[in-house]
Amino acid sequence: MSQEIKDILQAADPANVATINFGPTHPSTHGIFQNILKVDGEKIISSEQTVGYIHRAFEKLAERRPYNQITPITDRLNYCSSPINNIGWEMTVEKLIGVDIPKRVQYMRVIIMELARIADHLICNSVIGVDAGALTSFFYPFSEREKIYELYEEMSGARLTTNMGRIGGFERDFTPVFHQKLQSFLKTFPKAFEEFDSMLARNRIFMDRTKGAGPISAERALSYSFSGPNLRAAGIDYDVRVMSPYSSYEDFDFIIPVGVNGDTYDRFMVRQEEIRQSLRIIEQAYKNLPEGDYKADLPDFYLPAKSDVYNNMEALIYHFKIVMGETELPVGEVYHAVEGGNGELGYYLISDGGRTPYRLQFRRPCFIYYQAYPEMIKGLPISDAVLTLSSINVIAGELDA
Amino acid sequence: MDTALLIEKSILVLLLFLVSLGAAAYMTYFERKLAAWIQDRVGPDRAGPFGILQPIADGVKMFLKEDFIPAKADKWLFIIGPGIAMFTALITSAVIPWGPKLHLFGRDITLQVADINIGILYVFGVISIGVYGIMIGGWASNNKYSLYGAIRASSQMISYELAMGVSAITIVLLSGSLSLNDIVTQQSGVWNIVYQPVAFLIFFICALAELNRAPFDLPECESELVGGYHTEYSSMKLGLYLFAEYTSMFVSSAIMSILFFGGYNFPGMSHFSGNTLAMLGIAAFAIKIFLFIFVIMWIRWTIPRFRFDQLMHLGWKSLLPLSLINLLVTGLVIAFKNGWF
Amino acid sequence: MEKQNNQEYLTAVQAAFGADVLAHEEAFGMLNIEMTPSRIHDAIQWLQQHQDLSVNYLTNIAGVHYPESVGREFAVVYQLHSWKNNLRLRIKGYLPKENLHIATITDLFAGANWMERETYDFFGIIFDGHPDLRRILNMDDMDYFPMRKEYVLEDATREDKDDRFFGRNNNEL
Amino acid sequence: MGKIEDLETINGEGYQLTNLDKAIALARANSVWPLPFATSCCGIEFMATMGSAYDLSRFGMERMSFTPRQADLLIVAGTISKKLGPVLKRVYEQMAEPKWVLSVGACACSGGIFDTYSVLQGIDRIIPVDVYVPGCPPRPEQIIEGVMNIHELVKKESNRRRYSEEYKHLLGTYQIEIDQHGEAK
Repeated sequence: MSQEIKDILQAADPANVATINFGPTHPSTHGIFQNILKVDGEKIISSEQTVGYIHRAFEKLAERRPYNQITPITDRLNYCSSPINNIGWEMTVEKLIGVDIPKRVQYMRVIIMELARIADHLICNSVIGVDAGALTSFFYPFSEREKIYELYEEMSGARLTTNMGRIGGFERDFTPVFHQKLQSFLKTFPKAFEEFDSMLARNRIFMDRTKGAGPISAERALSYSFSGPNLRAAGIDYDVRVMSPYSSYEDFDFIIPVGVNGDTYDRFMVRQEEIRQSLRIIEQAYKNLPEGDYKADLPDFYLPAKSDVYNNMEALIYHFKIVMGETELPVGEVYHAVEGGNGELGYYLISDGGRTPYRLQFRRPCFIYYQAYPEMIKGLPISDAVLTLSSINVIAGELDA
Repeated sequence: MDTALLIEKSILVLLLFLVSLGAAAYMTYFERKLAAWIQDRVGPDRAGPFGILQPIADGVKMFLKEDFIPAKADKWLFIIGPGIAMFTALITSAVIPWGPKLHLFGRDITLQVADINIGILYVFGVISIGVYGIMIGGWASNNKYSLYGAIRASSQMISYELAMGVSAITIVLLSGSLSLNDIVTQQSGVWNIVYQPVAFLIFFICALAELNRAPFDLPECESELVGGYHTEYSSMKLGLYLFAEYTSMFVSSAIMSILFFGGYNFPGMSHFSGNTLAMLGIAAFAIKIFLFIFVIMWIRWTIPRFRFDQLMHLGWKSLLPLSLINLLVTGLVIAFKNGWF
Repeated sequence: MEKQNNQEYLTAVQAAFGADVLAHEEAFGMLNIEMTPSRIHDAIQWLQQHQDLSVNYLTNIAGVHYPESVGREFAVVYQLHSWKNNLRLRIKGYLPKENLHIATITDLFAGANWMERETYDFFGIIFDGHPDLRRILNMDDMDYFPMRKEYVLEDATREDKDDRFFGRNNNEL
Repeated sequence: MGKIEDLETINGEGYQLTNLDKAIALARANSVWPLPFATSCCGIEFMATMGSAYDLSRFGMERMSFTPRQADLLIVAGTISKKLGPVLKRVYEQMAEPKWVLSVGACACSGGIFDTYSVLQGIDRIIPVDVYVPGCPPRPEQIIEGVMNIHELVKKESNRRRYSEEYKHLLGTYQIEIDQHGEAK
């Protein structure tokens, strides 16, 4: 906190303090959460958050559902990048049952997850633009996002909540149309993305607006257990993909962009650079995509093909066992983390061998770092609070579980 | 004052009123289409062919929407606010010379409601009343967001009127008259923009701020203040605010064309005379106005908005000194030319 | 390599806290240490400040309800991460249902604030010394702790669903 | 034709009035300003609907009113929890008549897959809904279809409906009272 801001805070006369209800349905919250701001003029003196407006009891729900039916719940955590959540959950179960996943599946997962990361960051950054007043910056990336949705549709049939992947692999292989669309995406996306980038990244007004808005120091970010782009914007290069690689991330060459001040501009730029790095990863993974099966040999967990179920006794038994949740599971506690759109998305699973998890806790990065928001906006104008909120990318579904 | 003049002026006033309102209504349509074009979309196209009935649909809907006055609002001020905004936006156009003299029914008709010799002063006077509409409306709503919008609007307008006024004075220095008609007539050769590019830039930026248009749309910025000063307004009261905004945009485009781009003058106008000249003059003026409106909208859909302190910073620390220096330089040059030293 | 690290951590913690380390196991490559609940705060503080062990990151805090194990019905699980050694560590404390008190670690990690509030909200575990222990996700006037096993998933007061038709019996659970 | 009595009664609508009604309804249908009450996943699909590929602006709906006073259509997209229910009801009450409600997504329609202690099982328990759009989340095409159904409703609606006893009764069933000015208390 600079001396200037400290002076302002001290000078605040209680008679001049106004209370503003910032949310739950304020246009800039993009989701539903409430901030009660105490302001002196335009300067924020303190704020109080209320969350839980779309609490949906994911963890309780997960205790009632067989493992393969939990994937749809994970979709709705961070719905901007649901495939990462799906695949993260599947990898947690795979870790519990201890299975080797074919290299091809791992590479396919990397491609899908990085596509999801691009989609996630595009939403966040375009919304920063909207909150800064540049409405057009929302429409360009959204046209590109539609192409990612089309790729999802090829893989799963759904656009947003994809329920993509199965325990042990994918529901289907990359289709010819997927190949074609991915190739054209890789060709056209960089140009469109740089167009978007040139709209904001070096725009004088945008830079003035975002620099110094909602800064957080590396120490505080660490103490608040930040993760993902927000932590990296503060200058710490912690990335689960590198720290504890999963799904063959160690095979790929990419850099972790870091910021310096942890302010809105750094967060924006870190996300922009991560999109470029994700593209690089996709290109590498796609170029080196190994031959092989699109699923692991895992009859206990992977549903057999429908035609087999009708004609083959063994397949029918497996089908029955999987659907009825009769599969035997190891007892144990697993923690598995993936680098979600917003940071370390962890699954802490306690299995008692039953058909449903005994306890499943989601480590939701949004929930953990959103508590730092009052500290980040203290002493700043309301306009900066708006930008800070959109730049830390709080996704209500992930926040409230 | 003879009866014919009275009739002539009445018709002119009525015409002007309708043109301003019609222009404002269709500017909303144009803005939506332009935004759609910039954003790679289609824009309104369901209401009538190409959606040209869209403004009418909006208008009818707003007229018949429930008229709502919040329980704790100051009722009278709440009603007066939009009225003031609309009134001031409309009466500014009274001093604008819309074209050369028209010769009809054996009379020379001046296409100007009132050629008062202090035209510029009148314009500034009226514009500075305009802010009261927003201030009163925002305050009377008894809503914090509205109040913030009102405060922002008033301080923004006061700050930018200074630089705007100073840059207009340079034009007055050049032409030696406060009458808008004189200023236009003097530009029949070279337009003022050639002598005063800096003053034009300052004036244009300030005009954006006065109009509450992006990047200076802080009084109503959606992402921070929900609706700003008109958060609590519904139905036609909101409609009046929106109308006022677009009408002011129309009028200030006209004023900018008059002060810097020769008003109804156009290159090669010496080849024409009489009513042809008048018609072409009106057309040239309309085209200039249209281009200004286009640029203003273009800016809105491209650039992010300022933060409040940055806005103040720009107004007081950059534009005002710059306009003062410009005024000083202009004054010195004119003094040298007149051989006062 | 990782295994050895786990062993080193365990040895160090055992050396420092001796009898307070009640049990330990290694599950899926991750070290689990069960400790006396009252000593967990000190242990985490010690781990955080230790030069070599340097456990600098709080991953999450989870509550677990074991209604059947008498005297240790509730568990509080702290998952920690040492970036220096890239090692994850789990510290557990079991609480009896009569005395759900444990010391807060908000003084060590600012991020623990909401994690503890969430655990309180779901399980009713009281973190002593927490600056603002209120419900966070649920409504303030909720009168039970929904993640405890005895409470049903659905709204218990709803009448449009007859549990018998869904093959369920609320009394059993 | 032939029902002269209707022209003279106070409650009936004459020929001119009916046509005026139609014109007004047509105008209203072409200028439905939405208030997006987007809470979760469906909100992102609603954003996609606003985007260039689907473009709600064709219907004159790109002017979003985040303040309830100016909105005609409340688009509830996403899960509404019990904690949020009162907020939603308040937003609905603050909207000026005539107003319509579009419930987007399984959660808003019925609670969806979240049959849990914290989720409101359908927003029609607290506010009246005009059109339901199923799906989890619905595709933008579905949302547009829902919007077009709203347009149809708006076109058919009589100008007098909002003053009728039936309407008051409908709101009464949701404990929303109207005073004589037609304002929700």
